[in-house]
Amino acid sequence: MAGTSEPHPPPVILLDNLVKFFGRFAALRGISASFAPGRLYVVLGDNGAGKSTLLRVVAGLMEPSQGSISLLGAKRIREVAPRIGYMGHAPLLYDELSGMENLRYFAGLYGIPDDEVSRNAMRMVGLDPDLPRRVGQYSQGMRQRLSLARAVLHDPELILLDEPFSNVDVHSARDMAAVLGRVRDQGKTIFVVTHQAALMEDVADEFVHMAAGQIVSRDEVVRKSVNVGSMR
Amino acid sequence: MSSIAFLKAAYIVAWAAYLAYLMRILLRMKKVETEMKDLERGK
Amino acid sequence: MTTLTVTRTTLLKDLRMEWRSKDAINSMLFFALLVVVIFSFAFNPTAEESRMIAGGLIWVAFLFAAVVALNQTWARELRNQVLDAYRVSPAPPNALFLAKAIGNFLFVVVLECLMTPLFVIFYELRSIGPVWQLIVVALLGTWALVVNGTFFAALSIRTRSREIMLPLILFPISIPALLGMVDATTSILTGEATPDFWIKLLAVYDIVFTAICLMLFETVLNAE
Amino acid sequence: MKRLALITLPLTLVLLAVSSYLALVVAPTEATMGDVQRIFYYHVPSAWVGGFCFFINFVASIWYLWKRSPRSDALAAASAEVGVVFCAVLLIEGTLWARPVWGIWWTWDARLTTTLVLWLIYVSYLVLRRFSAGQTQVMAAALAVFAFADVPIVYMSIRWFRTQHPSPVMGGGENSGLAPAMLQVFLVNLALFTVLGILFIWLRYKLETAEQALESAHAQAALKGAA
Repeated sequence: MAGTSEPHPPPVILLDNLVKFFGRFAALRGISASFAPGRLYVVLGDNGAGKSTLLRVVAGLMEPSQGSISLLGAKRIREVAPRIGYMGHAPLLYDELSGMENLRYFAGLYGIPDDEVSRNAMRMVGLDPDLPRRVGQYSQGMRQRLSLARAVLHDPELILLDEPFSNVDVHSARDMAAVLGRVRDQGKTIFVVTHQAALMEDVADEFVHMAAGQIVSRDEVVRKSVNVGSMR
Repeated sequence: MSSIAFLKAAYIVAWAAYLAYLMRILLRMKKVETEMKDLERGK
Repeated sequence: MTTLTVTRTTLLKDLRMEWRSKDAINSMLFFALLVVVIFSFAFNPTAEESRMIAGGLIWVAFLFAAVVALNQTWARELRNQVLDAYRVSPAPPNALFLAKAIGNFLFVVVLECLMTPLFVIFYELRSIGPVWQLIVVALLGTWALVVNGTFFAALSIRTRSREIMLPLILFPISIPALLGMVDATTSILTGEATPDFWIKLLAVYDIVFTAICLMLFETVLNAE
Repeated sequence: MKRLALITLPLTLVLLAVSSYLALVVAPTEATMGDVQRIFYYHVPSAWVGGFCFFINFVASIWYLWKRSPRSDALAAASAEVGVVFCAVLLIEGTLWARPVWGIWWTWDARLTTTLVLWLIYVSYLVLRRFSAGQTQVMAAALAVFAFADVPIVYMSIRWFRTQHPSPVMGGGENSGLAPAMLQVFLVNLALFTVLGILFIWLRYKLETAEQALESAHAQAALKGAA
């Protein structure tokens, strides 16, 4: 791993008693936690455990009802928005546009005028930048790959992924997991919410278990050696 | 029709509307208070 | 990355998507056509009478048609939840609002250009006052409807039965603008009065409400 | 609730009774319009209270957008609803006055029309509050700003609208040459109605905060339970 000589690098995410209500329902029930940089966290839990809500709050899409959050050293998430990548449960892509048209538009939102950035992002997830097909005609696996490309397009330090492998065939999912591992190795912090823990076993640094709106346990993965075997 | 009828109607409308509105608020208040008590007792 | 650049790219993206699907413009056009036809059944005026009522008919028809387009404003952003991708980006929220408002403005102006000849034919309309004034009124009035409509469509995203919510909150607030458009149009068509007051009123309305929309849009967009 | 009813119910009855007595018995009969003119003592104070409510709604909404305090949202909700009630009574009284004096139920007169439009706007505000799914307070506060900004524009446009199309009959202006005895009754009634309006807003505000407290009690219960 990259040389983090000091024992406790400042946390990327610091959550203090985070609570989120939807009407009378408490989706997050007092989460306090801190997460170190350069690691790949896999968030597990049943439906309704609050995984997606947590991700949305961290991404700045939702205001927490109580508690505070500090992201990359900032209190206001908008200030650090360019350094965060978010991939939602839905694809977050326009069906009527082609893959490159989508990426080009989103790159524009981050002030990236260079087409090559978008092309590289597509290649990284194993898609052909010159594919003229519109996203509406993509297969589910291709959509998820493109969605991942959109999330990491602007080279964010913190990447939040909500169910990136849903409806994706095993082969594609393994590819995507490997991509995530490589991105982590570049020193990025990654959160993956998923049901398919097995897919992430080779690359995860820590499993975070959630239940009923709280973090119930965190299991660090002891890496036997540098993960040579998992990279085909 | 005599104009007095209109005068009466106007005053009746005003009284009825204000009192009905008052009663509505009070009844809703009662409902909220009962529900609050139920909630506290349930704990 | 300025507001204007993002506004431009977002607007171009919307126009390209609209060009490919033609959802909004087609439904809006057909709807307006229906309204014109039904109105001309319901009222069968002489050329003289039609000058008196045309202002009202035209603008009510355009208002209803505009609501059809406005309701679709955010539909595309909600499908696949693409709006979230905009919201997590550092792009200014007002750029999104301006792009949507300008897009709707263009749609409704196109609709007006296509529909006005029909009104002229069905109602034997001929303006006695200067036609350029009609164009000024149309542009100011359309922006008045569209700027608030775009904002209220965004408000309606977070309501139940959102399609019906939009006209319910848009129409009452738009009454002075509608009154201005109708009266100005009638006074120009009949040539009996000057529309100056109404043009000024529409201009004030546009400025006031554009300012309020830009002040409040970020709050509304990020409320979740 | 019992305590509130014991305060508000008698107070409301007294306010209504005193103002009615003053208007119907104490005030002298007006020469041209006769007894029907007595609607005026209820009508104009209702209008004043309605306007006052909408102003409170605006201030509370701005305050909410700035500070995000749930109390100011409660005040905004309360004042809008009370304003709509007073406005509704105002409109009905207006038609009941117009029929004998002007010979018609309704005319697109500047004041009537402005009131009607105002009423429509704030009804739509209440509809938005009822139908919104989450984030009601922000949405409502935003709409309140639009509503209040619309008021002067509505007033200007309708005044112009009316002068261009003169309404069929106009009774001599309501305020023209009010006798001192009438003026006294009018001013006292204005004060009484203001108290009534504030009482209603206060009570409705109490209800809104009680409902907020209930919601948050439910939420806190959900937070603690089932762990």
